[in-house]
Amino acid sequence: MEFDDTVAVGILHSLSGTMAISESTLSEVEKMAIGEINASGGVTVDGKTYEVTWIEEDGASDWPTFAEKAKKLIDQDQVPVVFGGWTSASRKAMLPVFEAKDAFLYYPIQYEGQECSRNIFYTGATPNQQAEPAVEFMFKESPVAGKPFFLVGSDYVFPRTSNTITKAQLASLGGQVVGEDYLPLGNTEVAPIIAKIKKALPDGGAIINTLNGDQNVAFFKQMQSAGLTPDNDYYVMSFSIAEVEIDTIGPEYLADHFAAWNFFQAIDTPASQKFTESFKAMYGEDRVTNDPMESAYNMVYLWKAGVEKANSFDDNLVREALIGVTFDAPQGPIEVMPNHHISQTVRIGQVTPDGQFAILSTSDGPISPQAWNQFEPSSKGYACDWSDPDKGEKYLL
Amino acid sequence: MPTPGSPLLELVGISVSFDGFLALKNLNLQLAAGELRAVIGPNGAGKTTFLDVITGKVRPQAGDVYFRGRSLLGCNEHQIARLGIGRKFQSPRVFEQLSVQENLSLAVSEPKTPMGLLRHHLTSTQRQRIHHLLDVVNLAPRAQHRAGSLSHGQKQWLEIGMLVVQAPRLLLVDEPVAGLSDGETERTADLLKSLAGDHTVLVIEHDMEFIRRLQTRVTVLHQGQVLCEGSMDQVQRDPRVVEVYLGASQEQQP
Amino acid sequence: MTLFFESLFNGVAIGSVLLIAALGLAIVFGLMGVINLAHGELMMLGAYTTYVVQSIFKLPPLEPLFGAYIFVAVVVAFLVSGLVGLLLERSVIRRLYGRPLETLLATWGVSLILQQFVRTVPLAWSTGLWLAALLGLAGPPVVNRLWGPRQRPWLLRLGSWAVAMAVGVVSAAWIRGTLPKLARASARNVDVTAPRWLRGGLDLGDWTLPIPRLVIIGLTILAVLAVYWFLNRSLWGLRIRAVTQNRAMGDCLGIPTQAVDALTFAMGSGLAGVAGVAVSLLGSVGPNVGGDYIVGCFMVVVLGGVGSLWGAVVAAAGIGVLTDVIGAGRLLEIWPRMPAWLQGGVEFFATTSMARVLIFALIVVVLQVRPAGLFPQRGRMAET
Amino acid sequence: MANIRSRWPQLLLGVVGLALVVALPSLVSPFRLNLLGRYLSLAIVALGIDLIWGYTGLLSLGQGIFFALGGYGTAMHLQLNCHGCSRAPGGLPEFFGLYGVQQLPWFWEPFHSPWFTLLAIGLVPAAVAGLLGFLVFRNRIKGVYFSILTQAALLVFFNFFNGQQKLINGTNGLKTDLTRLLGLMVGSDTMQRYLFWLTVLLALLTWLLCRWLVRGRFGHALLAIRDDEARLRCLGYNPTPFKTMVFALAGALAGISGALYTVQSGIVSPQFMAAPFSIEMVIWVAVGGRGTLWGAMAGALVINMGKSLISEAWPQTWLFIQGGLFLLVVTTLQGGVVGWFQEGGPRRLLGRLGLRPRLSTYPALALETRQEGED
Repeated sequence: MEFDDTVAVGILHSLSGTMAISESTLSEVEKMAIGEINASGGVTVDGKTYEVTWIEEDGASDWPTFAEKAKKLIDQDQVPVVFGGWTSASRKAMLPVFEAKDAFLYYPIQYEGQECSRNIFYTGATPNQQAEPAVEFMFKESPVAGKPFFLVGSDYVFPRTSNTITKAQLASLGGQVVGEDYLPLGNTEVAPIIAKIKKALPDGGAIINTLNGDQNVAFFKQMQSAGLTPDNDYYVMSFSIAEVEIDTIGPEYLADHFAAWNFFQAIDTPASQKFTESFKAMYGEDRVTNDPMESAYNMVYLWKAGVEKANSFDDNLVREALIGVTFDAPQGPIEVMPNHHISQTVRIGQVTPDGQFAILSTSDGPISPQAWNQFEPSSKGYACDWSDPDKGEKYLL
Repeated sequence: MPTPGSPLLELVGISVSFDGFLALKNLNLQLAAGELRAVIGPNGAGKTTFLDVITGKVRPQAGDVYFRGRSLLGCNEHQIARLGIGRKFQSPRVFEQLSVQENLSLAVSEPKTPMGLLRHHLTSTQRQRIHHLLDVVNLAPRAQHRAGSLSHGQKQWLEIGMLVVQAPRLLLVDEPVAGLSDGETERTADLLKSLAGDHTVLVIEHDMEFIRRLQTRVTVLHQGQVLCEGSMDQVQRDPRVVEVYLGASQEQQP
Repeated sequence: MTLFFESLFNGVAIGSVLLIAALGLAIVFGLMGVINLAHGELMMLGAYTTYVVQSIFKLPPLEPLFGAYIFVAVVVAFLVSGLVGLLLERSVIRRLYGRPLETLLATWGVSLILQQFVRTVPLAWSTGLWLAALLGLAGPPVVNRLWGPRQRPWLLRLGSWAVAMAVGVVSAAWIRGTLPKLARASARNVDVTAPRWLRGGLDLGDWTLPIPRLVIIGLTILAVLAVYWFLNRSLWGLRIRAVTQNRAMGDCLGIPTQAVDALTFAMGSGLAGVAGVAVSLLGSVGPNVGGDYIVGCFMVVVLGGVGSLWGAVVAAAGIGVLTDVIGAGRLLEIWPRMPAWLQGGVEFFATTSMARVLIFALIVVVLQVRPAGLFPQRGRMAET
Repeated sequence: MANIRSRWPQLLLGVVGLALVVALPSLVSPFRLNLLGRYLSLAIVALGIDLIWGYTGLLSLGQGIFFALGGYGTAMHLQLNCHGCSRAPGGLPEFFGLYGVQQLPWFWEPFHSPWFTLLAIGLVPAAVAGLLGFLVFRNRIKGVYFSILTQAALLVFFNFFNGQQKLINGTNGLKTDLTRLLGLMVGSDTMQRYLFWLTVLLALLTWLLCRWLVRGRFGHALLAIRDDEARLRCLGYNPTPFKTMVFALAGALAGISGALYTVQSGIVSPQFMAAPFSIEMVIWVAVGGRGTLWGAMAGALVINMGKSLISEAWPQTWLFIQGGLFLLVVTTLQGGVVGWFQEGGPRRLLGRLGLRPRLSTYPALALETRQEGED
């Protein structure tokens, strides 16, 4: 294929360190999407076709490094866009860099919300697109409906904030939270937490789990051996466990527990199957796809659509053009909303013994994202709208 | 305050044991001010342990050590050193990365605190002492050389120099002539003799010729106890000494 | 009363993981004065070994025996980590005896390399590699013992290395073929699934004892007894103790001190491998698993006193119980009518992370009273 | 007086260096300049490590604590005095809003004052180091024990800062890029240029301070502690205050270094207290040459540059390279690179390669000892 020119985008995930396990899959998917875009004619701007190439940097699971590498991609390599990040901490570290330099970051992970930067485009779920429906499901429809809740998470910002919201939500639903605990990052001794859960939920209940990476393994293994299993009415709803994680934890430990996502590999639509098949063809038959990967895949396509709509690579033009762009994603149709988040479909899945999810419920069509949470008192009544200069980051509805 | 005539150093009933092995047993010893005393004894007699007790490195299980009438038990090594007890170790221990002069200036410095070293320069008296000592121990030409580059004998002397430059009341000298040539041994003996009087000197040594040259009172240690005391001739004639010493030396000396 | 036993059990359970992880470290540190910062990575190798053994036991001919794979894994992990330890001692540590700080830094370098090694070398190939190294090293002595000394030792050595390489390559290729999961290098964690009998809990009325914890406690007791027996009752143990106390004298008495060093280090490393099997039952297995445990191990060694097996046992149990009592907020249950100001403080520390902070502070306090640990070794050489 | 002639090259070097420093911001891109400034600030912590390890023989694996404390102090001040930043209710720094904190934690209060902050950057780390050091050294804990304890202390601080979201924003850390200092945005190119110069100046001053310390009798006492502490005690020295003081000083230097590093990288986070970072600091010194001040500084600069460049090109290989460097330096290059040059390494290497006849005659040896005597 002949291109008139090339455009290099920035990819910034952890390729080394603890987060490399998860983040490297995003980098793989983004490269796959770029390959697909090139195969179908690249990006067209002003009648010229551009081949998309990439400059990849390693965030090394270290937040300051993310900030440094973001500076490098913007200043040194002058990329028009950066796809990157996973942890909230890495996003928070990069945010001032992108704001100071008025550049644009595309961030693919479901997160705690309470943020709405002009210089970030969020393609993951906000709490009302994942956590809130999940908690509502546990409280109303799950096998432990009506029973008390225990919240457990890793000790950093996403679990803490997410649990603050969950507590506010359960209070308004009339549910009961009987305890919460946080495991420091890098610590896998979960025995004290399990002892607390056992004490707080003597007759079973719902456990909302926002543990991170490796810690899930220890948690589920020891939950099972302590007898806190679905058979005994202990059901865990996890916000960070997708197909990739099941693969490394082992379905034996996870079977019958729940997760909430926008995308599951098990979604039975042509777009979804094509996505999974392309990925397997490129990276190996035994690989699986999951929600963060789908989200990363979407954001590359949304960027292309935004650029072509703006007819320019310029950040500020793309930023405006992006709002209202739609894409037929593997999860179903999505649309970019004025608050730099996207509307998405919400699904609840239950882990099956073969390491996949059985989809139990699907929302009626895409749900609009709320950057500012409506259960949390400090942000209640606020919204974000970048299409209107008078509203911006945070305005009262 | 020590009364005149009372001993400078007094060990009373010292016992030390390591894991059940009694290194010192009820050891008693007195040293008068200005005295030069030699201590001999076969290997394992407890000579070095006895110095360790005085300098605070080893705490005895029983007994007490008095220096100028004051108990040393409970004092740290550096406190004891500051009271005026200097020690030369068995194998020469000098600071090999420092030059000869730097070794001596560390020893002569006063007060020996971080701020003392940073704030005060060496006084002219202190510098004179260093120069004098460099001449005495014959190291003036090598003053700027690293101590590590000195020969064994020169290190021995440097260490003695470091002791003397502090002007301690009591010098504890552990095997000062081990590995020295005859000439050097002779000079060392003369040096120690010249120090006695102004200082009190306690010498531990294996070399009988050297001890004889010191012409002084000798204490024989055996199995952690004082076996006998007297002049070299007296001691050598004592049958007990002959028995333990010669007997032991036949077995143990290589 | 249940509270007391539950707390005790939890504490002992946490402590036993610490102890089994720290045991090898304590031996190497206590006997050789070597701080091995790659100890955690040797554990990681043990955990990966468990994964490989488990994967092989999932294949049809062995599948009925799956429930027993863990026993095989313990032995193989001991051999693999011991072998790596042996190579490490021969190549690096040996040059650094008497320079503990340098050893510490060098072993940190080794730990980085081992971490990156499991990320970049597919498990199939590394399995082949360790197998080949094991056969190549063990071949000549075994042949000599079975059929008497050979006439041309170099030929034997050459032959055994050739056979070893062939076996290594063939087995690596076979694993690549039959277990595609092991064929590709990956920075991702792997799933070690305990056999079914090891996954549940033992029900005692309203109290459940997790079986993996019981097994680890058992394994730890066994390991401690084995180490005790080895050091105090066997010939090599006698030699090790002799060399520890006086190396020069040991040399003079004809004790092969170099072999003693190598053996001690290999044994400590092998124990790390066994610890790796144990932790794979509890948590994740990945390149970073070593880092999670190493500082805890050091705390046990420092608190217990160098070279004291008994000290390590008490320290591990103590830290374990404290972790549980503080971290799970049990103080409030033990003493429900605590004054309010104290209650605030207790709650502040009643999280796992703050419990760690407090325990470290306590260790520093203990060291003020007993600088050489709880059970220091006494002796003439104690302080120089 | 004959020395003046031999000083010419040094003087020339100084002038060229100064010109380079002044001109550098217009020669390289802001990004590279920023990197250089950050690495230069790391040279300051390296100097501190050289003091305690290279000269005094105390291997601290916990310098990250003091480094981060300096960084946090700066960032707290900047966050409090951030005019025009978005704020949480009550005018608190924004992140407090995430956790519903209404009241500024007490220990933030004094950081409103710039003078207090400037003092705290050095004194808080020094006080923490001094206290920890005193407790440890008093009991004659040294060698690997000391290293392990510092590493454990590091872990404790890491846990504490990571876990205390409501007090200090936990894992996320504190950001400075969008804050203002003296009316300029900290992340702006102009401010970064000033910060670069400030870093050069402070690095130079630190170097002079360390040089003054190690050349005098104080430095000799440190070497004596390293080589034979028991002997020094018997000379009437108490090593504890020396060690405590030098450890506290190294802590202060780490704090200053952390403060400079934070404003130039735009964020301070508990990651600064992660174990690997603190051990890396030791490698810089080891590779550069411990016991030589230049070596420590050069090691920090060169290794970090190398890390940046290598990880841009091959992100996966850095750990291998780092591990290898460790082994190489520890097993064969004990004096580090600078030490290797000083000990005549290049000549030996050439000799070994057969490129130059070996000089092992008496005049050569004499020459060598004389050189030793001179420096």
